[in-house]
Amino acid sequence: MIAGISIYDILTLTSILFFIGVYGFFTRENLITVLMSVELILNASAVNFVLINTYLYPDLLQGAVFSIFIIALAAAETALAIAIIINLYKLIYSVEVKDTETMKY
Amino acid sequence: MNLESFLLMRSEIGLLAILILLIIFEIFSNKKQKAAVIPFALVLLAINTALGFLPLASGELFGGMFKTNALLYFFKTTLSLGVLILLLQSADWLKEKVVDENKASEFFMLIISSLLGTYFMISAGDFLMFYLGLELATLPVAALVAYDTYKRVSAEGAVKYILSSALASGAALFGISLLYATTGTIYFDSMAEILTSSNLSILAFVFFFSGLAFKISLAPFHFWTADVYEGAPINVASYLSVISKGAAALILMILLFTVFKPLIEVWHKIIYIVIIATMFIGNLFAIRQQNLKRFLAYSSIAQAGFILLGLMSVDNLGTATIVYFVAVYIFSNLGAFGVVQAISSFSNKENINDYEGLYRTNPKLSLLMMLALFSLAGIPPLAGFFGKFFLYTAAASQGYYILVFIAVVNATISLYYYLLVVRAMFLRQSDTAIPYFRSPVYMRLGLILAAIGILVAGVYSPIYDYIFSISNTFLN
Amino acid sequence: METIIFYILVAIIILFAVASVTSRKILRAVIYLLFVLIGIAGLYFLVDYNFLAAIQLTVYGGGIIVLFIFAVLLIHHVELELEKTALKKKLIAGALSAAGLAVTLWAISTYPFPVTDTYTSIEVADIGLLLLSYEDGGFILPFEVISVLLVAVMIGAIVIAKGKKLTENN
Amino acid sequence: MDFSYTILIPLIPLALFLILGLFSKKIPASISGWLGSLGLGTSFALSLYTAYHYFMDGKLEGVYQTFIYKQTWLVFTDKLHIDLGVMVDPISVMMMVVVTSVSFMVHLYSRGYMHGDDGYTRFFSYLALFSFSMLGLVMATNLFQMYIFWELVGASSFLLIGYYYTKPSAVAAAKKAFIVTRFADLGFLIGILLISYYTGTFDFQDLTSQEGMLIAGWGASASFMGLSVFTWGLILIYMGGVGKSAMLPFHIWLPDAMEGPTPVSALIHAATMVVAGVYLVARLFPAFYFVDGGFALQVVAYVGAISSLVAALIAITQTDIKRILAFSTMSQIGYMMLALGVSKYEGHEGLGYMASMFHLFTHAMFKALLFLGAGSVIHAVHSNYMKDMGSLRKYMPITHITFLIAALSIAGFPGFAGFFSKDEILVAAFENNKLIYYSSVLVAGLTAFYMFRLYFNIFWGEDRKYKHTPHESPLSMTIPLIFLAFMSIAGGYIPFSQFVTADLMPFEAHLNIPLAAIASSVGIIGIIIAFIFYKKPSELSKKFSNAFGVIYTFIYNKLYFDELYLFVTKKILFGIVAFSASWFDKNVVDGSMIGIGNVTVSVANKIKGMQSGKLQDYAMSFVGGIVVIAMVVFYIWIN
Amino acid sequence: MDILSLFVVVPVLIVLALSFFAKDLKQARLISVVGMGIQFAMSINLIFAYLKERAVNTGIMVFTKDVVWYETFNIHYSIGVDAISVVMIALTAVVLLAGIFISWKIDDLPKEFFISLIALSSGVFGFFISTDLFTMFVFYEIAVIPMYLLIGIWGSGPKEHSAMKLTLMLMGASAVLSVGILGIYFNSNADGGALTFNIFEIAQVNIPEAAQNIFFPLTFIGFAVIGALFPFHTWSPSGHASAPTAVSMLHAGVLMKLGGYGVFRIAMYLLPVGALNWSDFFLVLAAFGVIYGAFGAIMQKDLKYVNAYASVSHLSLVLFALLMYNKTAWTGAIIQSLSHGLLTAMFFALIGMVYGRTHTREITKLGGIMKVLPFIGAIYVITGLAYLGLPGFSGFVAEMTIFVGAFQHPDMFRRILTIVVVSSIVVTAVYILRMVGKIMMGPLSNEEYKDLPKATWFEKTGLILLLIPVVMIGVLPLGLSEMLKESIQPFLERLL
Repeated sequence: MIAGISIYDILTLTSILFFIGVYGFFTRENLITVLMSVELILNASAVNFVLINTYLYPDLLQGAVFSIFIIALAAAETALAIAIIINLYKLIYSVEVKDTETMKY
Repeated sequence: MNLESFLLMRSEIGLLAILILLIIFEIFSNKKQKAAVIPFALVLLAINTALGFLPLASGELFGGMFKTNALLYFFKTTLSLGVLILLLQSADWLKEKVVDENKASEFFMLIISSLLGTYFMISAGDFLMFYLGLELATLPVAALVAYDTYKRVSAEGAVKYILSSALASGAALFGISLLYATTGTIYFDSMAEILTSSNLSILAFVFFFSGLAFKISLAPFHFWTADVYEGAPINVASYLSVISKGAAALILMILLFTVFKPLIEVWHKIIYIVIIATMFIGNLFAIRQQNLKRFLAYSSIAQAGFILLGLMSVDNLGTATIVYFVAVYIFSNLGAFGVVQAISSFSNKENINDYEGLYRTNPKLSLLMMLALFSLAGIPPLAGFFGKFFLYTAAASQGYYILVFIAVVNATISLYYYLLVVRAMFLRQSDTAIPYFRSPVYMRLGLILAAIGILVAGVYSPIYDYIFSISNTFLN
Repeated sequence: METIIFYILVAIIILFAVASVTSRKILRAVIYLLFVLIGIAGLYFLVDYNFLAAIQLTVYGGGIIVLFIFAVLLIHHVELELEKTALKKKLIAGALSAAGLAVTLWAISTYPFPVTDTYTSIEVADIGLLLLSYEDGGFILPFEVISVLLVAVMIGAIVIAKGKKLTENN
Repeated sequence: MDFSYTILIPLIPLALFLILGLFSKKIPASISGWLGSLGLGTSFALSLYTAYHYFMDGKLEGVYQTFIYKQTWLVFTDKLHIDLGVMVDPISVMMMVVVTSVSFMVHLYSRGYMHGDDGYTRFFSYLALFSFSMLGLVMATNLFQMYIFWELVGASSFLLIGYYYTKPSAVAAAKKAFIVTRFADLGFLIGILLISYYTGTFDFQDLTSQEGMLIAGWGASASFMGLSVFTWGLILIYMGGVGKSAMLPFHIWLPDAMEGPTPVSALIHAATMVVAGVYLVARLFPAFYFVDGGFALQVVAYVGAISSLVAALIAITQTDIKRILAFSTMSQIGYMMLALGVSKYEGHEGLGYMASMFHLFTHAMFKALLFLGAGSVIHAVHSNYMKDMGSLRKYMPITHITFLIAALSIAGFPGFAGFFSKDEILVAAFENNKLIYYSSVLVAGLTAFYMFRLYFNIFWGEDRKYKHTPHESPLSMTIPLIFLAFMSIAGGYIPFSQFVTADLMPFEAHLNIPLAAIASSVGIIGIIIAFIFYKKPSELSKKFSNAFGVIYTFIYNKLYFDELYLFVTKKILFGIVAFSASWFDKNVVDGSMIGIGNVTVSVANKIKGMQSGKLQDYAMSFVGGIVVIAMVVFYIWIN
Repeated sequence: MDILSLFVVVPVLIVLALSFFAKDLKQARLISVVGMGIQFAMSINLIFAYLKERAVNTGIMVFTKDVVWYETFNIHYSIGVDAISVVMIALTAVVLLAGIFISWKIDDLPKEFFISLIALSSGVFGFFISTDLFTMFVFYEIAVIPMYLLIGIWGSGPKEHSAMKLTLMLMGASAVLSVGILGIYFNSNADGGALTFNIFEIAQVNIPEAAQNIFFPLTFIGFAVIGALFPFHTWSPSGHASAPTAVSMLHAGVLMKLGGYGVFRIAMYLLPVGALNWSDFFLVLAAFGVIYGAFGAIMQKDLKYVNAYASVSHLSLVLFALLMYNKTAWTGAIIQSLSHGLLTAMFFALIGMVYGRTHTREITKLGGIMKVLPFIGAIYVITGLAYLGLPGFSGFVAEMTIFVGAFQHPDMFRRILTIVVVSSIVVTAVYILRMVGKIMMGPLSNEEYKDLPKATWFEKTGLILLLIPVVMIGVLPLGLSEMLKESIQPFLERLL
């Protein structure tokens, strides 16, 4: 509970964060930066869980625990994604988004 | 909690055991013994699948985080059987291409762990388990998509898959967090009681739905499908199209029928639109494909639209028809992918043009391919016909005749492109036809199993009747 | 006081988030991301979820960001500038994100959240117990699952990494 | 009295047809000709016996009785069913005699005429088929049976006209004959449907009975354009008769039908099949007479009169001897029609009816004779055209004499059969319709003229330079000629009014001397003119025809009927209707079906850009999908 | 095994025998001809068995059997026959046997050819014996789909396109049909019973009129497309033109009859009110189709196209008669189905024989064939005459029954339509005679045709097999028509 801050403010913040991540995902030209945008998206949800838990349903710790798992998962996902991106780099020496367009239509 | 109730997780424990055994095998085997992992893993999985035919009680574990019942158990067994067939079909590819690179056992581990994730996902009793299951089902597959490490398309496909699925799971997660905000619980059962229709819960549902729609490849969340299937090794594409799609469809159905039942008015409308969009998009794109993997990708998108028809009937009928169709679909698609796999590993050819004159050189493979495609198209007496017809029945039972009409129109369009492949194989003659070859024994076994499924699952009615009889186990 | 800190944190999070997704210098973007993550950890501290904040800092700051930096270093020179994104793409992306945000905010603002005054701070021990409890409300099963997941992902990452460097193809 | 044996009369030819048709390859020509002749001879003998039997004993209280033997063949509704059977009454007995006698003669004749032909056996099987069908027609017990055999005679006519099937003109003629009569039969069929719908029966007895629905109830029936539907039905039925009997305007097939072998022309297109229309009207005479005040009968009369006049005029100008005979046939059938048309029902009033039947009988004999004689001539000179003939009397005495007898008979020369029957017709016309009477007298003169034009041109005139010297035909061909010549004289002395009358009661008919004198003098004038023009080669006829100029050409070209029909069928039906139907089908109907497919494929090609291969586009559509769905749902939700 | 199921089982067994034992053409055709001979004998036996059974059994269907298939949907494998099915089965057996004789010399993939043909036939037989909507639909689709391979592999001309068009249009129609069937199914409990697919149980129920009005056109069109209803007939000309001989025979001869049969057995029987409400509309389409098909046939250059359009015309007549709701017209419709089936099969067989020898089907290029091929020529002329409705052949009986029946309708509009339809007999005569006259008669068009091989014994056998029933029906129709009428009665009662 943060004094003077309502749940609406919190949710607004996380929504903004989420959509900044989305925006980044849309616009970044580099696969690694795209992945970074995903981190923002995941974080938005993590914050949501924690603060909703605190603000609205403090009796049970479901939200908080959930966010722990999210963090762990984000780490795993990132690791794998980076491995895959590096794998691509090994093949084409590029991690540009526009170089992943050989398959289409 | 005693051992007996713990054994409710028998399927999962089995898979976990296989996983551990595989790791042990990998650690203690020398380079020459690596190839033995193929029969080893297959036997293990076969045993696990066979165990799946033993009955199992229903119940909950871990405070409701894990649920099992006859339907889920049946479904898991079906998935296990599907994976077994798929692995049989991949054995040849593994032997020739993967063992040399010393990553055959990893292939099995990844597949098994993904299957385990699938199990946990459909057995989940809360959103956390669901989410973890989803990710466990997804992430190893991303690695598998990139398995052809020397192929650019494979790497590209993996990138697209992992990033798209990250976005999708992010969106789903955001949706779950909003659901949590409106209900204060992550348990399905309690959420079903609390959830009411409100702007936020609807929005949360849409976010959440998009994550699952991504897995099932529903339009407009389907775009990754074709590229990833094309890039991935064939068996991985096959896995994506049958196992992960089927499981996602099942859990979507379970969630819609239980947790989101209060929102039924809303999601019926959403599903209605999505079905139409998915079928048309899948079919229209499939028409002009040349690469068979891509072709089957779009075909599987269209099929996903059909699966959703069953959702229009929120009762036993809908459940049973979806489960039945997914089971049938698994066999049909495995048949089709299996043939593509067999031919590709012999000749490296994956285009429809390359199949011209195939019947005259490889009649049995062509025949199986035709059966599989006709089953997908819904031609009797193959299983797919029954599956589709029952789905129409489910939708029609709620009066959605226009939707059924659109579906049958799409079934006709789909017949067109399936016939294009049949045309290439049977009608055309070619001097450069793929010469006769004899598939290895695993492949043949895999194909035969799929063929049996295609031929028997429809005409032999007890299968459906059994599914129907167990299909109310999660509905109240 | 808390309000002010909160707003400062909000400012940090949003500004650096925006910077992180717009900066054309890749390493800087990573660092901006780190600031965002730290800001979020600050939020956790603010609501007394210290344990979470710690995890946030260690896993994210210590793990993920380092991973990113390694990746960047492996692939690029530190000073490498990214290509400029086309304006049209930016506009479309911006419009779409804004529309999504608008819908989300509207939906949130119309929802009557209950106001609760109860407040409980949590201890690390509580979370630990929860994670290992197999009773109602326990999280032992997810805990096990995520361990499998981590193993699987690890295997996956290794397998991909150990693919031969092929020079003959592509 | 039992007449059930009459069923054998048609069945013998049927059996012949089956034997000869199925084993046409196996049976040698020498046998098949004899077999056919024998069979028809038996039928002929049976018919004669039947006639004797019936006309002697068939009366009950002075009225000829009708004997019917039938079997249900097909049931349509409770009331409507087709029976097959035989009906023995005066006209059917008479027709049996006509058909079997001419058929028998033609069989005998063909043995010589067709000698050495490839399809000898086939020919005889067709003849047998025709005889069977024709006998079935005349013995029909009901309208539908008649229609069945009506179609069968059409088909056998088709086969026989197209007998020389490698000759394109023969094939064309056969097709034309079939299609034109088929079109007329359409009227027949619709007429049957109409009549049977309102009366609930096909049966001749019910239809012609005074108490029957048709005659007793026409006044109460629905009407259409001022006429009772029954009248329409009868007119439509008559349309079938018009087609078969080659009346205007459906006569165009008859001249072309001469492409068939000459014996066929004699049998089918002179003596028997073409009079089916007359027979049909006679069969339904009470209905024609009573319904709607005999309106339909008026139609019959005028169609007959006009046809007979037009045909006679055309006959004058033709040069192909068989065509001349064909137009002559048409003209004479017109005579029979008009006789029926002017007839009344009871007693002496029904003179026209009797006369028509009488003329039918005598005409069958002399016209068959004319055709067979012409066949004999053609056989000798291998040409159909008068310009290739002349002075044949020297070479073919028997043919010459018999032909002369027939010509005199048809010209109505006193004492010959045609004189008597024609006289009765003229009397009937005179008593009932003066206009028709005058036209008939004119036709009588024209007939005499063109017949003798023909006669003189063939047997007199210039001696042509024949490649092979013509010689008299063999005995097999001359015997029938002699028999028919005999009949062409003797036939006139049969007291027909004792046998065949409209109301089935015999009456006394007397020669009307003044009218007979007028008619025969007109005929003799015609003969004399022909004598002057054609006895010796002269330019007179040419000058004469030139004097008529356009009119001559117009008539010579048969009033351009063929061209008109050709225009309607080729240009309008084929060129416009059928062509546009097939165009429409290919381009519009099929085009739209294929179009659906093409549109689908082109849409598929248009939207391929959606799958751009760009990861971020996919992401945008992903998020866009969420936003759009959410907005749509909220829109629905808010409303 | 009951007498009816054997009709499905025997073809399946033959297919299996063919796929396992047949090595070459000789073995394949031997197995097929023996198998289909058995089937033919069974069908003859069925006729007599039926007559015998009918004397003691007054049910609508006899030889009924009912096995639960899908319990939850109440789907049964329920079978039974009445006179209509019996004659259709006999027709199928005859045409099929003749077709196998005609295909005696098929050289490309013979085994597969016979397998596809016989597999198709099992669908047809199954369709005719089913009394369960679902089972019927299953068999219907089984009967349609092998056509794609049959035309596509063994056809001629633009075979791929034709095969695709045919398959898609027919399967599209069956898709529409499936909606209709579902509509019927879900309204089959209107009177409070259980949902059922059983035709005779549904017939006890009064489906609400609103539902009937929606589902009748779907069901009707679904079936009528295969019955060549204008404007959905265009698959037929190109499909038939491209198909190999035996397939054209079977398709035009038997498969297209499924349409009329389905309309009769399902659309009209189960949705009588809808049928009455829609009858005028479809009647006009059918009547138009009769005339239109006939005119379409006139201008065709390809013999098979002529015959295909002729089939459109003749089968529209079947639909026309069915829409008249009159016992006589219905009897006529069924006889017409039979008659057209036999005659069109003969025509296709003959065209195939001519084509096989001259390698052309262009009317303009052929001429005087009768001179060199007397047997084929003679049968061709006979078939032509029978086709245009000459008495003594089945066509006449059928057409007259239809015309008389249709004309009995008290409604003026329908009688006028009947007259319009009747006039098609003239157009039929025109195109038939044009075709016969041009190709069989006249001078020989090409000197090369002088030495064409004469008809072989198997060709003769095939033709005679078909000709015999044509003549039998034509000469002695009474037994057949009475037998049919008896079976039609219950269906008629439902409508009136």
